[in-house]
Amino acid sequence: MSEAGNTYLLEMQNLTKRFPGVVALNNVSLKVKAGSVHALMGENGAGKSTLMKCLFGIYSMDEGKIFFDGKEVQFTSSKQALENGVSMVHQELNQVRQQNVMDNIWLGRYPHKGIFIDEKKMYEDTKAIFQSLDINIDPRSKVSTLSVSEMQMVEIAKAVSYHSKIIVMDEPTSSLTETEVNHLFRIIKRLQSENVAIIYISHKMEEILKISDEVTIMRDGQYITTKDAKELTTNEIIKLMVGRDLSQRFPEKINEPEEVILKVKGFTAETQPSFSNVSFELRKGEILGIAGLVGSKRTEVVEALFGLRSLKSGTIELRGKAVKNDTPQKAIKNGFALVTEERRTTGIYPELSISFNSIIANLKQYKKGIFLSDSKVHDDTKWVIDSMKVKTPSQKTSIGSLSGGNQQKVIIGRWLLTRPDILLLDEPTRGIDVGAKFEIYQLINNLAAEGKGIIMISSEMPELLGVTDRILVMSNGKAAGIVNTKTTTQEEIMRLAALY
Amino acid sequence: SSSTGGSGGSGKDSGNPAVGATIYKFDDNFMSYVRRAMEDAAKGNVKLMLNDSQNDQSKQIEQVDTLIAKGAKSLAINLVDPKAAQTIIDKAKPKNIPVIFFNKEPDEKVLKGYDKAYYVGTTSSESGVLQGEMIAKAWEANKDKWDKNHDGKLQYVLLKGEPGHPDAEARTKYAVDTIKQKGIQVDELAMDTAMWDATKATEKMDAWLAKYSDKIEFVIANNDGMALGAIASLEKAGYFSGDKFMPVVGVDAIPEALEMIEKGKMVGSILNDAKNQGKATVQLAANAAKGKDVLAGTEWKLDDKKAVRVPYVQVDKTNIQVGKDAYK
Amino acid sequence: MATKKSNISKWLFDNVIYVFLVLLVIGIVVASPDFLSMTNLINILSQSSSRIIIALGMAGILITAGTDLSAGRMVGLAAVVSASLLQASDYAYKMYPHLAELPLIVPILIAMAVTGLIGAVNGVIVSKLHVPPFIATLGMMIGVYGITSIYFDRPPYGAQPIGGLSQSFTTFAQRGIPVGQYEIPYLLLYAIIASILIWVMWNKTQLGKNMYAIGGNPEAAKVSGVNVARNIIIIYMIAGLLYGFSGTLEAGRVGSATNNTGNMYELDAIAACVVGGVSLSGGIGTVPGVITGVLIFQVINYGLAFLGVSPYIQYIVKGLIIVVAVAFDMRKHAKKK
Amino acid sequence: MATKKSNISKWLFDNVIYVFLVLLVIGIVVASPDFLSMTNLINILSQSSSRIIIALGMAGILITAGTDLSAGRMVGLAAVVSASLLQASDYAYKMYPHLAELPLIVPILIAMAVTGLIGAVNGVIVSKLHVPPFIATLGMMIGVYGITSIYFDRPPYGAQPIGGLSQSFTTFAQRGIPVGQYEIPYLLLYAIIASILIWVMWNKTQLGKNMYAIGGNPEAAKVSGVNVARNIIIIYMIAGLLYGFSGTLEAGRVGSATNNTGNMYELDAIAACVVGGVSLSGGIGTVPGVITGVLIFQVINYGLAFLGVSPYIQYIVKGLIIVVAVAFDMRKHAKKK
Ligand SMILES: Nc1ncnc2c1ncn2[C@@H]1O[C@H](COP(=O)(O)OP(=O)(O)OP(=O)(O)O)[C@@H](O)[C@H]1O
Ligand SMILES: Nc1ncnc2c1ncn2[C@@H]1O[C@H](COP(=O)(O)OP(=O)(O)OP(=O)(O)O)[C@@H](O)[C@H]1O
Ligand SMILES: [Mg+2]
Ligand SMILES: [Mg+2]
Repeated sequence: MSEAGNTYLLEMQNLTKRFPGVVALNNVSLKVKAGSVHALMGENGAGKSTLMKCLFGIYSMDEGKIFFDGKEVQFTSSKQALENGVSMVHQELNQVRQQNVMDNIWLGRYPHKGIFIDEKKMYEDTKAIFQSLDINIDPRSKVSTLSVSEMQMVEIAKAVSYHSKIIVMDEPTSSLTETEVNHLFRIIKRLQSENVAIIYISHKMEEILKISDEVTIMRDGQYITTKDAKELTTNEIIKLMVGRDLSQRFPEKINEPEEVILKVKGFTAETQPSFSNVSFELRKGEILGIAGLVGSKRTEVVEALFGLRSLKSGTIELRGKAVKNDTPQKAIKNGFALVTEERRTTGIYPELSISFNSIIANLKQYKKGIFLSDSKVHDDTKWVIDSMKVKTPSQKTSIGSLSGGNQQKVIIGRWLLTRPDILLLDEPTRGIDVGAKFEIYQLINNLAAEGKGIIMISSEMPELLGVTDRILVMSNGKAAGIVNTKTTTQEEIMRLAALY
Repeated sequence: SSSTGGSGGSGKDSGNPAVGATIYKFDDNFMSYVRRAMEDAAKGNVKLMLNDSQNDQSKQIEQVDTLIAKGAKSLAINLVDPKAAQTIIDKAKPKNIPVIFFNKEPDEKVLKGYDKAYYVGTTSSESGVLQGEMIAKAWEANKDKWDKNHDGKLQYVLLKGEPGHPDAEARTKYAVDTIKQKGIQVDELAMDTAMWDATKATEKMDAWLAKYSDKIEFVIANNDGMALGAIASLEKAGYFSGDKFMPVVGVDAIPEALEMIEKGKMVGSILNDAKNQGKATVQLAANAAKGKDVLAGTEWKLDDKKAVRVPYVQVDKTNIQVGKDAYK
Repeated sequence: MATKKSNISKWLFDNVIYVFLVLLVIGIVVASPDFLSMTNLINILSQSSSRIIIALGMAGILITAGTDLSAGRMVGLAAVVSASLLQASDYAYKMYPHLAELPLIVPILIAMAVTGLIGAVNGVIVSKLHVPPFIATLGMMIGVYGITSIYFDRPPYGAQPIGGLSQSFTTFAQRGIPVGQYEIPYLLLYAIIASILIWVMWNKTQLGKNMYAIGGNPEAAKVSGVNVARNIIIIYMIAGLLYGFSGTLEAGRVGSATNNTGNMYELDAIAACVVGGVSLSGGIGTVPGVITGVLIFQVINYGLAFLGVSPYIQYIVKGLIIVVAVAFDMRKHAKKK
Repeated sequence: MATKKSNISKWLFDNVIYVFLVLLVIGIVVASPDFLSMTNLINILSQSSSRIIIALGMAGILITAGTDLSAGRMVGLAAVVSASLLQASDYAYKMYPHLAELPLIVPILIAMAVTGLIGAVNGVIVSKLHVPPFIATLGMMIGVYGITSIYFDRPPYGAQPIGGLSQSFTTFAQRGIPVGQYEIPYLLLYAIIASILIWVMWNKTQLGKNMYAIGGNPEAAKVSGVNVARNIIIIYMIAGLLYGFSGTLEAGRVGSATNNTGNMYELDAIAACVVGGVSLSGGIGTVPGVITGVLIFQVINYGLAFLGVSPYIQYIVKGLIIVVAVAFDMRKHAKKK
C-alpha cells in the first residue's frame, strides 16, 4: 500500500445518531486509509448504512466528529459531499427511472455549453466511462428498461465518475451475478491503484476477504473492532458480527422429497422475448433452485406461475389436477406464495406498520364475521417478529424505517403466515446478513421437511448448492437443464446457463 | 372597508343595534353598489355586520346562524336561492328577529307566514321584461337596417348566465316572451350559458360568428359582463367599424356598458337602482331592529305582497345620464 | 426527566393538528371572549356534520391514492333528487304535482342509490379503464352537472330552486334532540354514526386493510392477492353513498336545492382531509384526523365571520391559516433527517 | 410485413392522443361540414393560446410532482392589475383617474413581477416548509383571491369590471398579422414563442433536466447533489410569470377584467396537461403533449358550441369525451406485462 498508510484519509470519531425509538449509532468510529478497501460489516440493522449516510450528508449526526482529508467536515447535503470528494453507491437503487442512463449519470452536474446542456459531451463522456469500466450499456437507453443488475452497474459507474477520493459502496453486489462481481472487483483494484479509498459494505462473506484490506465490524449500532483482513477468517468475522459462533453456513438438510405435487408444462410468455417452453416438476418436500444469468427470465417464470404475467401457452398441474393461476388471488387460493425480487416496488408498504405488512396477504384468516380479530393480528405479527428475528422497536413501527434486511424478513414472514403449499422465493436472501441467512435457510429447510414444495431463485451459487435438492438452470428464456444438487458442480451449472 | 362589527363586537354592548346582513355574492357588480349604499345608510344608525355568501345557499344559512349567535337584532338577507327563505325564517322566528329580504324575492306565501318579514327590491321578472321592451322598441325603429335577411323576423343569439340562477332564468324567459308579446317574430339561432363570464361569452360569440356570421341580428345577454365579452368578439370580427353593426343589450348598466352605449357599441342596458335598494333595506332593517314600525320615518310604501318596490330603469343613449348619476 | 419531556414533545409533534385546533379556538376566544358559548359550539358542530360525511367518503378514496372531483356535483344531484321527491303535498310549485308525500326514507335511499351507482362507475373507470382518478372524476363532475341540470330544469316550472320541502324532511335535517335549553342537532348524530361506521370499516375489516394496501403500494397489493379493482370500485361506491346521504341533508338543511348545490364541496373536502393528515399519495389517513381537518376549516370559517373580519380579509387569513397549520404538521416529517 | 404493421400500430399506440385530436375534429366535421373553415381554425387556435401558456407553467410544476391550484387566481390578479394600469386616458371610469397612459410593456412587466413573486412564494412554501403542493397552493389560491378582490373592489367605482382599456392594449391581444383575408392572431404568436422557450428549457437546460429528475425521484436528485429547493422555487416562479403574462392577455382579449377572471383555470390547465400525457405523479410530460391536451379541450368546447348542442348536453358530452380520450391513452400502460 502507499506510504500514506499511516495517515488516515477519513476519520469518523464517536458518532451517535438517534431515530425516534432507536439509537442507530452509538459512539461509532471508523478510520479509512487512502488507497485501501475498507470493509464495513455487521448484521442487518447494525447501522452501516446510517453511518455512511451521516458521512454523505443525508443524515445529520447527533454527536461526533468527522475528519476528511485533514480537515474537520460535516456535510449538510450530498452536494457538498460530492464536491469534496466523497461519492456513494446507495443500498437502495436511487435512479430516475423515466430518464435515460446518461441523464442519470450527470444529474446534478450536467456539462454546459452556454446556458444549454452539452448532450454530445454527455454522451461521449458516458461512453468513455463505460468503456474504461468495460460496461456495455447504451447511454441513451431509458433506465426503466434496464435490468436490476444493469441499473446497479450504472450506479457504480456514476459513483466512479466523480473521481472522488473515497467511494462508499453500500451492498453494490446485491443484484450482481458472479461475472459482474468479478468485473466490479477489477474496477475496485484499478481505483485502488489510483489511491482511491473504498468503503465496502456487503453481506457476501466470500467477497470481503477477497477484496478488502481492513475490516471494521459493527453490532447493534456499536463499534466492535477494526482488523487487518489478512488476520481474519470468514468464521471469525461472523463470530464478531453475530456475537456467537456460527460454525456452519448452511443447516443440515432434513427434508425428504416425496411425490410430485406440481407440474409445469410448456410455459411460454405472451409477450416475447421472454421465457418459452419451460417445463419442470416439483416434489412435495423438495427445494428446487433456479439458476441462470441475469436476464435469463427466471423472475418472469415465477411471476407467471403466480398470475402476475400472462401466458401464451402452458399448464400448471397441482397434485394431478389442472389449475389456472390467472391472478395472484387465484394463486394464493391454490396455495402458492411469492416473495418477490424487488422488495421496494412489489414488497413493502413503506409508510405502513410492520403489523400491517405482516398480515396483509392473510386477511381471510383473521375474519370474525365481517370484522378482523385484533388479537389474532397481534399474535401473528408477534410470530413474524419473533420467528424471523426482526429488529424493531414495536409492531407499529413503519416498515420503511427498518434496515433493508429486516424488511426482507417481514416479507418472508408475511408469506409464511399464509401457510402455502408451494413457496416461490425470488432472491430471498438478497441483502440479508449471514446470521439471518442461516435462519432463513433453516426455515426453508423446515418448511420443506413439513412437506411444502419450495422454488428458490438465486444468483448465489453456494447458496443454491448448499440449500436445494435439484436446480433448474435457465438460459436465455429456456430451460437448459435440471441437475441434481448432490451430483452437480458449479462448472456444470455455468455451462448450462450459457447454453443458449 | 367599514363592513365589520368591530373586533370582539357582539353588538350587545354598544349604542346602535346590530343588523346582520348577507350578500349573495360580494363581488357581484350590482351588489357591490347595494352594499355601499347599505354601508352609507348604516353610518351612525346601526351596526351593520356584512357577510359574503359566496353564491352558496348553505353558507348563507350558516352565516345566519352566526349572526343570530352574535346577537343581531334584525336580519337583512340577500338570498342566494329564493326558495330558501323559509329556512331563514325558521331560524329567526323563534328568536323573534325581523327579516328584511332584499334583491331576491321569496315566495309570497313564505313572506306572509311571518309577520316580521319584508322584501325590498324589484320583481325578478322586471329586468327581463324591460330588456324585452327595449329590444322591441329598438328593433321596430331600426328594422330596415337590422333585419339583414329581410324576413321580418328577429334572429337572435342569447348569452345566458348560470343555468338555474333565478336571474338568469327570469331574464331569459321574460326578455324573449316580451319581444314576442310585442308582436315580433323571433328565431333563436343559438342559446348557451356563458356563466355570467366575459371570457366565456367572447368564446361562445366567436363560434357563433363563425357559424352564422351575418345571420345574427341581435345579441341578448343576461348581464353586461357577457355583453361586453360578446362585443370584444364582434370587434375582432370587424363589427362597429365602418357600417358593420350588431345590436347588443345587457342588464346592470355597469360603467363600462355605459361607455359602450355612449360609443354606440351597445343598444342599451337595464339599470337596477342600487342606491335606493341599499338605502331602503337598511332603513327597514334599522327600524325593525329598534322595534319601530319598519316604514317609520321613510318615504317607502309596502305593496300587498309586503314588498317595497324599487324599480328598474332602461338606459340607452337618450337617458345615459341616469346611468351615470348612479355612479356619482 | 429528559425522556418525559421528550415524550410530551413527541406526543405534541405527532398530534400537532389537534393541538392546532385547540390553539385556533383559544385564539378566537382571546379576540372575542363571547365566542365561548354553547350556541356557537352547537352551530359549528352542526355545520361540520354534513361536511364530515362528505370528507369521510373522500378520505377513503384519497387513501387509495385516488381523488374525487365529482363529490360536490354528486351532493348536488342527491339534493335535487331528494328534494324533488319530498315536496310538501300542499306546495304550489311541485316538480311532480301528483306525487303523494313519500316516507322520508324512500327518497333518501333513491338519492343514495343514484350517487352510489355513480361512485361505482367512477371506480370502474379508474380501476378497469385505468384512467387516472383526477381525469375520471373530472369527467364525471362535468357530466353529473349536466345530468343534474337536465333533471332540474324541467317542466312544469323549469330551472327553479326546488323548495317547499315537507315538514318531515326539514325536521330530519334542521331539528334536534332537546337537552335543557339547547338542541343537539340530528345532523351531528348522523355525522357521529357515519364516523363510527367508517372507523370500523377502515380499521376492523378486510376492505379497510385492502384500502390502505392499495394506496400504500398498489404493486405490492396486487402481489399480496388483493383484488385491486373490486376494492377500488367498492370504495368509490361507498363514497358515492356518503355524498348522496350528505346531499339529502344539504337539501333538508337549506330547505331547497338547485343544480348548483354542492358546487366545489370536493375542494373543501380534499383540503380538510389533507389538513387532517391524509396523504394525497395514498396509504395514510385516520378518521379522527379527517374530522379534525373539517373542524379546523369550520372553526376558521365560523370564527372569522364571528369576529366580524371583513370578507376579503377573511380569504387572506384563511389561506394563511391553512398553510401554517400544515407547515407545522409537516415539521414531524422534515425533522427525520 | 408483420413488423411494419406492428410498427404503425405501435406508433398509433404511443401517439394516441394526437390521433384522438384528429378523430375529434373529423367527428365534428362529419356532424357539420362547415366546421372546416379557416375562421374556425384561427378562432380555436387563438382561444387556445393563453390557455397553452398557463398549461405550460402548470405542466412544469406537475412534472416536479407538484400542483398549482392558485394558477387561475394569479391569472385574475395579473388581469386586474394590468387592466387597471392600462385604461384609456379618455375613459370616464378609470381606477387611477390621474394616471397617464403607460407604455404597454410596463404594466405587463408589473403584473408578471407580482405573479412571479407569488409563484416563488409557492415554491418556498412547498420546498422549504415541506407543505404538500396541494395545500400550499390552495392556501395561496384563497389568499390571492382576497388580495385581488381588495385591489379590485375599491373606490371610486367599487366592484366593477375594469374596462375602457387603451387601444394599444386591446390591439396587442385582439389583433393579428394580416395574411390574405385572414389575420394570424398575435395571441397565437405569443403562445408559439412561449412554447418554444419552454421546450428549450425542458429539454436543453439543466433546470429542465433537474425538473424531470425531481419529479421522477426526488431522493435520487438530492443524493446526486441537485439543489432541490432552489429548482422547485424557480419552476414555481416561472409558472407564475407565465400565468401573469396570460392574465394580461386575458384582460386584453376580453377588453375587461374582474376579480373573477381566471376562476378555475387551474382545473382546465391540469386537465389539459393530464390529457396531454403529463403524469400527476411527476417525471413525465412533453410540450407537444401539453399543447395537444389544450387543443383537445378547446376543440371540444368550441365544437360543441358550434354544433349548437344544448348546454346541458354539452356538459355530458364533454365529460364523456375527456374520459374516453384518456382511457384510450391509458391502454398502452394497462396491458398485463
Ligand atoms: N430514517 C430512519 N428512521 C428511523 N429509523 C431508522 C431510519 N434509518 C435507519 N433506521 C434504523 O437504524 C438502524 C440501523 O439501520 P441501517 O439501515 O443503518 O442498518 P444496516 O446496518 O445498513 O442494515 P442492512 O444490512 O440491513 O442494510 C435500524 O434499526 C433502522 O431501523
Ligand atoms: N426490458 C425490460 N423492461 C422492463 N423491465 C425489465 C426488462 N428486463 C427486465 N426487467 C425486469 O427486471 C426483472 C428481472 O428480469 P429477468 O426476468 O429478465 O431476469 P432474471 O433472470 O429473473 O434475473 P434475476 O432473477 O437476477 O433478476 C424483472 O422483474 C423484469 O420485470
Ligand atoms: Mg444498509
Ligand atoms: Mg331576419
